[in-house]
Amino acid sequence: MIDLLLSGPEALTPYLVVSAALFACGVLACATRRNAVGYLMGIELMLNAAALDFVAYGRFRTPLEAGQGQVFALFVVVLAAAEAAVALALVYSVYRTFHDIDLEKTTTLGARR
Amino acid sequence: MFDSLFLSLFFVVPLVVALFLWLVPQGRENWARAIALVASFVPLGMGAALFVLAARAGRDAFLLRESVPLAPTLGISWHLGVDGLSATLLFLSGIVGTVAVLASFGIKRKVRGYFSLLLLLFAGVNGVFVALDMVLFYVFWELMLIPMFLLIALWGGEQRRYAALKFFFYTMAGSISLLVVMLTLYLKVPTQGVEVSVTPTAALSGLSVAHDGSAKVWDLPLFVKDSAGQSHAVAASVVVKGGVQPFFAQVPRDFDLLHWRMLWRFWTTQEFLGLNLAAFAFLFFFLAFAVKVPVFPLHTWLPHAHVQAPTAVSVVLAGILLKLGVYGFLRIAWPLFPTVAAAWGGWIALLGVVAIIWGAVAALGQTDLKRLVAYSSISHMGYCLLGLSALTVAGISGCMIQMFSHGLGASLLFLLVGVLYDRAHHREVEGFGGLAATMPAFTAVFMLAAFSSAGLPGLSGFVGELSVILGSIQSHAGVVAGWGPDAFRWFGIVASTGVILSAAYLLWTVKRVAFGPLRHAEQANFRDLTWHERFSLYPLAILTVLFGVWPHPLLAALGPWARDLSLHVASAVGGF
Amino acid sequence: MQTIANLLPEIFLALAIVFALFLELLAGHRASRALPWFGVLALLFVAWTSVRRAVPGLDVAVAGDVLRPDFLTVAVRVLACAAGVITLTAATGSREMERHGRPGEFTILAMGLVLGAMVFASAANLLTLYVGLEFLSLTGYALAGLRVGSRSASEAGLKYVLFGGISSALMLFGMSHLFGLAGSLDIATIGQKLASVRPEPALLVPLLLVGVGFAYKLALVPFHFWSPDVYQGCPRVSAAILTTVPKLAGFIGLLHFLQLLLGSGSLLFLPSGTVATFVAVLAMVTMLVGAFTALSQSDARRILAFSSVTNAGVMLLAVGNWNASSSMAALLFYFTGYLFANMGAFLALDWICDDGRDTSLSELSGAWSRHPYAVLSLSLCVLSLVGLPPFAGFLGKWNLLKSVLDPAINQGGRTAFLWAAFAVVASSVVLAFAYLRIVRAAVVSDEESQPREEEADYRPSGESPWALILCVTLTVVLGAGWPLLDLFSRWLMP
Amino acid sequence: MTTTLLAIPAIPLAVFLILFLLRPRKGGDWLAILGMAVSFLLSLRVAVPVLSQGQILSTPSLPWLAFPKGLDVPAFALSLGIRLDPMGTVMLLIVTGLSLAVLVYSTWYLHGDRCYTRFFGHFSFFAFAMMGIVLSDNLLMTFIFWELVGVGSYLLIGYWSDKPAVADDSFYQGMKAKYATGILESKLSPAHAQLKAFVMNRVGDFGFLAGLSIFAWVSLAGGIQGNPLSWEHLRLAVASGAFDHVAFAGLSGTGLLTLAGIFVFLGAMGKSAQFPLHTWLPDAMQGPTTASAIIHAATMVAAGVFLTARMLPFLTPDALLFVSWIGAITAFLAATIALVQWDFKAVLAYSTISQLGYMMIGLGAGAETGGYSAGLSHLFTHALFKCLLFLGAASVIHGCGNHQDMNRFGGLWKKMPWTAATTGLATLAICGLPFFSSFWSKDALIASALLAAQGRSGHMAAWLAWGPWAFSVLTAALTCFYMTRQWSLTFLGTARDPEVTAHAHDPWPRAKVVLFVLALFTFQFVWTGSLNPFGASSWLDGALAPLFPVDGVSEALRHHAHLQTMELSVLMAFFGIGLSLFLYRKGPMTKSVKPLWSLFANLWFIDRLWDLLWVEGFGKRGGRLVATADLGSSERLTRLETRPPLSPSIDGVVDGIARLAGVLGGLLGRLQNGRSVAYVGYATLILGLLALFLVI
Repeated sequence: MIDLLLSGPEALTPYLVVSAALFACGVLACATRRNAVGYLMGIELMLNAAALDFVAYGRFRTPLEAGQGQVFALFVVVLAAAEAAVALALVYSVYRTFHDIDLEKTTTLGARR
Repeated sequence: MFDSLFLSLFFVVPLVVALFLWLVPQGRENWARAIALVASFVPLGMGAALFVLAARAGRDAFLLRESVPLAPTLGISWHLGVDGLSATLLFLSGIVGTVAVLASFGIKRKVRGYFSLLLLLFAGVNGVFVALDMVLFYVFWELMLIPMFLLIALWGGEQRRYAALKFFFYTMAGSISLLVVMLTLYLKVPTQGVEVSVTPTAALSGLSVAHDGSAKVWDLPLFVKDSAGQSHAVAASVVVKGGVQPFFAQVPRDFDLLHWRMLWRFWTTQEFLGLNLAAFAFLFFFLAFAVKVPVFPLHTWLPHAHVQAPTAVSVVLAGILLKLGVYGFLRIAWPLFPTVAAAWGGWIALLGVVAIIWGAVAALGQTDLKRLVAYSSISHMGYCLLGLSALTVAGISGCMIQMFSHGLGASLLFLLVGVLYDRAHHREVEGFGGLAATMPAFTAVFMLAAFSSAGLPGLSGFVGELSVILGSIQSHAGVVAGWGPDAFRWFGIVASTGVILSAAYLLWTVKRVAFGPLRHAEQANFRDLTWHERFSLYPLAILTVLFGVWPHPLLAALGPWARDLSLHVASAVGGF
Repeated sequence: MQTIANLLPEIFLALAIVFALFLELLAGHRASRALPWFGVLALLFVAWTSVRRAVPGLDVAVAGDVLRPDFLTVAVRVLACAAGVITLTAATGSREMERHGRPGEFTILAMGLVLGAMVFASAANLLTLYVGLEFLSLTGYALAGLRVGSRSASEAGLKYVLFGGISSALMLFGMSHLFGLAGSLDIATIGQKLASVRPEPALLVPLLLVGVGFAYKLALVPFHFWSPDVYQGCPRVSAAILTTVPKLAGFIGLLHFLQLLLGSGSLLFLPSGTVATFVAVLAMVTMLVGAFTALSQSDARRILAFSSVTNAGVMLLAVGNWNASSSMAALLFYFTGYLFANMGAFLALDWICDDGRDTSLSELSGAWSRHPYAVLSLSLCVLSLVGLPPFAGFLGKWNLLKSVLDPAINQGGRTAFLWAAFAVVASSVVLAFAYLRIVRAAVVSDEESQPREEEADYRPSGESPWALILCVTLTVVLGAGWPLLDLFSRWLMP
Repeated sequence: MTTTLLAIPAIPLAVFLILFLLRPRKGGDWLAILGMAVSFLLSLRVAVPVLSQGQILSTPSLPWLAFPKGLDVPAFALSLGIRLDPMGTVMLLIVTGLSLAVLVYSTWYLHGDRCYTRFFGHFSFFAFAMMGIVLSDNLLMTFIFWELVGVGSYLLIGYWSDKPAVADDSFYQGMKAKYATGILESKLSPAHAQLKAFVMNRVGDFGFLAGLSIFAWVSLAGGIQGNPLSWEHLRLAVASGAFDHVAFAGLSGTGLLTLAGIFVFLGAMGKSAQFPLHTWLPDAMQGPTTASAIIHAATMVAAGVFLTARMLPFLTPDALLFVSWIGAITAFLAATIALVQWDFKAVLAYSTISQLGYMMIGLGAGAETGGYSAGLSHLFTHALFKCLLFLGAASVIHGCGNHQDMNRFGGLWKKMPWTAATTGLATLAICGLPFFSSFWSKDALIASALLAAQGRSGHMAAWLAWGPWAFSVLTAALTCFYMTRQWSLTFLGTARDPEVTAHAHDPWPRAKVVLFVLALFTFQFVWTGSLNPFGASSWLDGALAPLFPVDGVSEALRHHAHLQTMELSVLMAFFGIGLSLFLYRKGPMTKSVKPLWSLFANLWFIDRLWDLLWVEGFGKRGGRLVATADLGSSERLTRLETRPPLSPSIDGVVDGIARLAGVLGGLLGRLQNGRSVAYVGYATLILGLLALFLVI
């Protein structure tokens, strides 16, 4: 698949590499962060990686006037913002009830341990 | 239209009344009792009428039968029918049901709920007995599960939860396998209908004559193929003679049990998951029904359920519910898969014999009266299995008669245990002794019931066991099953040792409970049977004597059916 | 114009939401009390419009290629609206809601959820798919967290958001590469492209990532972990809608996705049979894991959560043969039964626990003596979920198994579905055990228990148990609905 | 005629029903007597044509368990019907007559007893059932009434069912200490005795049932239409060689017939208390003595012999040998046990067993040796004198305040001359002295045994056939010994225990009449019709002849055998009587041959063995074992609600499976630990693995 993606205008390649890197960072962040906000940051990174992909593909893989990729990227940005808003609200309410936003400490539900 | 409406009453009446009972105002429990009693009279009356009709007709045709399409695209039809077998069992369930309601008058807690659940249970039972469509059958089959579970779990003894759960899961597992196999069979029937060869015996019970004199089986025209492959209609007379073979019919794809029975040869030609479809389906049906019977290794839920259930529920359980398993064998497993039934007959009969002996010996070892009676039930249902797998007319009718008489006998015994429990509030055999002096009427009925269960001639218990043993010793099923000609003769002889064991444990119990000097002083003032105990006990006792002295009606109603099945299987396996 | 006509329901709903927002903002507290009723009216109207539009032959009309409303979509619209109506009605009666919740916001969010479901279910384009997903998710997060000052609610919301965020991100990443591969956002086009390119296993990875999005919405194993915590933690009324509407959207969305993607019959080098097998295996795992895990749970809502995992697995089987109309009918009917039974169960729990106790089994004991009717309806719904006749659950399961087994038995090569069918029955036995623990706790235990003392001003709630009554009635009525189902399948038969 | 035949059993049944259902305060006794008298007269009426012209009366048999008409079923058509032939007639007369006598006697014996009327009801039921056996025209009907007779005996043994076990009685404890061990081992409570009687009978009946089924099978296979079990059809089946065309357990033809015959004979062994099933009879003495007189002496126990006689045509030589050996062993065993009994009734009980053994010997000798008629004749004569003996016993026991221990009797002849005289006559009769009934019948028996032995020489294992004869001769002496011992200890000498015998007295006149009438039948001429004790053949032989013409053996040979036997047995009789009179001339002797004594006194340990294997071993231990293997220990059963312990039982296995599911659920539940990080970890891990799998 890699070669399939990297085939075509070589200008596309760096974008893909960057976005892949971003995505990896995001996954890592989610995997390592115990802090809710850090976690959300990771998600944002992944979203942005995807958005970057869309733009790049939109530029190099489709006729420019179609602009599907770019539009999609805009949607991503907007929705990411909305999601972040809701998420932060919830983080805040967790903070109000637990006085903490450490994911390990803010859990009461789940099987008895 | 009349037939299906009339037959629907069997379960509609209890169902409606069961719902209606919730409306009975708080504190008017007696209304609930009365209503339930009246409601239980309806199926009893209808069942008795049908039984009389069946006994007088003495043929293996359906007395009433009608199929109203319910969901054609799904192959479901409102197909109800009553023949000798169903009529007898409906009669039994009517009797036992009424008796159970009478015996429940002592219930004090949550009366309305109790009776409505009881009626719900009857609705399910009667529905199973009249349903000829597999889906209806299954729905009614499942309908019994929850009421029974709640009746045990809510009104039961101190360990009711365990018992109820055990009952639930055995039954659930059984019905689940029922679900699987029924869907499989249905889907195996090609949509555009399949050509099947109809053995005359299979046709015998469904043969009707179209206006042009041609033969129809269950409303499907019969035809034969000539050498050129052209099909021609057959005259009914030819079929009766069993002349030209084979007959063909276009069987539509639906859940109709009678159609499925015509497909018995088709099943054997199919494969499923690398198994022969007939074998697979028979196995699953057998498991599903064996749980209810209960067949030997699957029986352990029964003692728990009986011990924990309130008296009336035990009565229903032993009196009717156990019969449903055997009914399933008779109505579905054996007719649909005669070849498999014959081929596995040896093992099944062995299970029956083991159950007879095991149950009886286990009963010898019990100290709890109810558990003792439960094991006697297991032992007695063993006879049903043996007679059924013997595949002789005597054996099969013996199996059915045994069902009926065990229904009466076991109900009697459980009621009697209940009588004791009401007075002493325990069921330990050793906790009684010498009640004969204080409770003569009780003792008389107790002895009657014990003797009947012990297979005393002149009481109904004997008839079934006798013809099962006769049938098993006459049977050639051993040859087909590959167990040699002697197998079933030995089974018969071993089974007849049951008369020793049953006499031993039952009369020993009678002795310990009723005879000898009074063992517990406080029992000197036990009162003899109360009026509603008498009302529930005496009818059963009378019927026990009646059908013991004069079993002919039973055979008249059931014999033809047995003959049909026997011939069906015989011709399927190419004769014994 | 036809296009617009086909989207009328969505449009109406969107307008209604906006209007409700304004109401919420402008008119104060009193209005927000009335808002649920407004929502009910709006949803009823939307349902009515969509039914009115649902004439056979409608499904050819394509709305600018991004939405593809067909009869399934109509069904989704109606069912989603029904779920919304039920939830909102319940919300007006729920004591938890009136003490800790915010009826107005609840209404708006619920309507948003319904709208999201409509969009997601009829999406024919990656963009709409994603938008719909986010719509569903965002409203869902909010609904989950919508209980002021409650630890469990906010924790539930947070867990939901974290899990949802990850999965939607994964899905999006997958989408981006699909877009890159096919150079188009239209799912059908992507399908054709993928069928044409040189086969290579790695090409499946983006698809897998997109699948994650669905898996998370449907709470399929291994993406089910969030569901028990969320359902247990969030307000009970929210749970009622969260367990149903997103799943509905998810299933129909997935169905459409597969239909469009595999319209050409094969995916890359894979024959559609292989995909089906994969689905069957996934379904099997989901069912069994859900059922067995339910055994060890000690909270009614967690048990229900795992049961919904199991049920999702069962329904996934129907998705497994996506272009058989019979299995679509089966899926819809099953879901209808599941929807009412499940909502009924949660609403009944809401009613039983309205004196501030939680839904752990120990707390449920003796509920019979306090709320006999609520417990009765709880039991009925639960029995329907077990799949016992004469309830809707049984009919649904029966019909679904039939439609799944039919191709498996009559066309070869789908043995996986046979085993999956066995898994269905096995899991329903196991699940029945878990359910019985609820019934046992609520019904069988004798001890007469009184409402909590600390709830001094205890006043039995359910001035409007109509939602519950509706659910139970439908559960029972649909159970006897053979002719109905017959009609249904006749209607769907091409 | 049909109505008459039907009326004979119907009347006692009606009496029973009336007494059972209506429970009249008084007058029940006379109702029963009246009913019995009527059926006695009716039986006399039907007896005339049968015995004089030797014609056979029968009623059309009505279907009992038969298929409706019009169904061509090769199945079974079981029916009930009456068939009266000479031997049945004589038996019928004896049953009705003796029942009448005993009923009359009981009005005195049970006078004022608590449940006086019930006795007459149950008695009528018993009589009805007994007549059923006698009148039945097929094997199944015989079986049916066979069981009902068992019930009748069950009811009558348990007449005083609330009495405690006699063994608990302090008096008997004392006796036990005083005399040899085990003498009173088997003094069960009536309740226990009735149970034991019925179950032991069932052991035999199991064989009866199986044999019956085999016969039914074969005769159906032989193409018999109608009732396969009626006597004619059975004869037909055997004659037509139906047995040669079927096989079972490697047997066919004669072998199979033997097997079936022995199976049926098992039933007879049960009812007629043949070794090893005899142990129930002595315990059955717990019932009222008058009931014992009719049931356990005269009629019911004879039913086994009657059945064997009925089955005689179907019994092969081998089966007959088996029969006669069983009879011989029983006769000898019981006689030896009777030697050492101190209980008045026990002696009679064992003598009954021994005499029944005699009859079996006779039947075993086969028809052509005259054994058939001899066996039956002995059955009839024995019925009367044994009934008389029991009634005498009743009088003695009643007189001695319900004491039965002969040690405490003595010198009673002064106090109860009637009883002493009649009992004495009966004793002489049983001893088989000339001019007394048994002299004729028993000698005919022994003679036929001798003839059979001679006739069999040449067969394989011919020597086996001599055993029964030898035993029968030996037992003759023993019989005389213990009967004389009993009579002399009771009536001769001086009162050894005054307070027991103080108030002894003869019964009421009506009872005396009964004793007197019965005493008449102890004389031979009543039976043979001639005063000459030798030779003259009885009218009975004539009556029974048509069934089995006695032609197998030449007249000379038979005469010779009879003479030999007479000399021998008279010798034996005098020896036995003399010895016992000598030994017991002054009361019970104190020293004895210890080992033999204790062997006999312990009933050859047969009862003990049954108890050990059957009651304790199988019944109690086995029962408990199986119960545990099924549901687990009783301890488990008490803890069902709270995690019952897993036990190695069927039920335990089921629980184990459920437990496994629970464990699996627990493990999966662990994953659900509430840590969102972990959740995401699991999910992405699995996803990653899947993706990896796809890429590579």
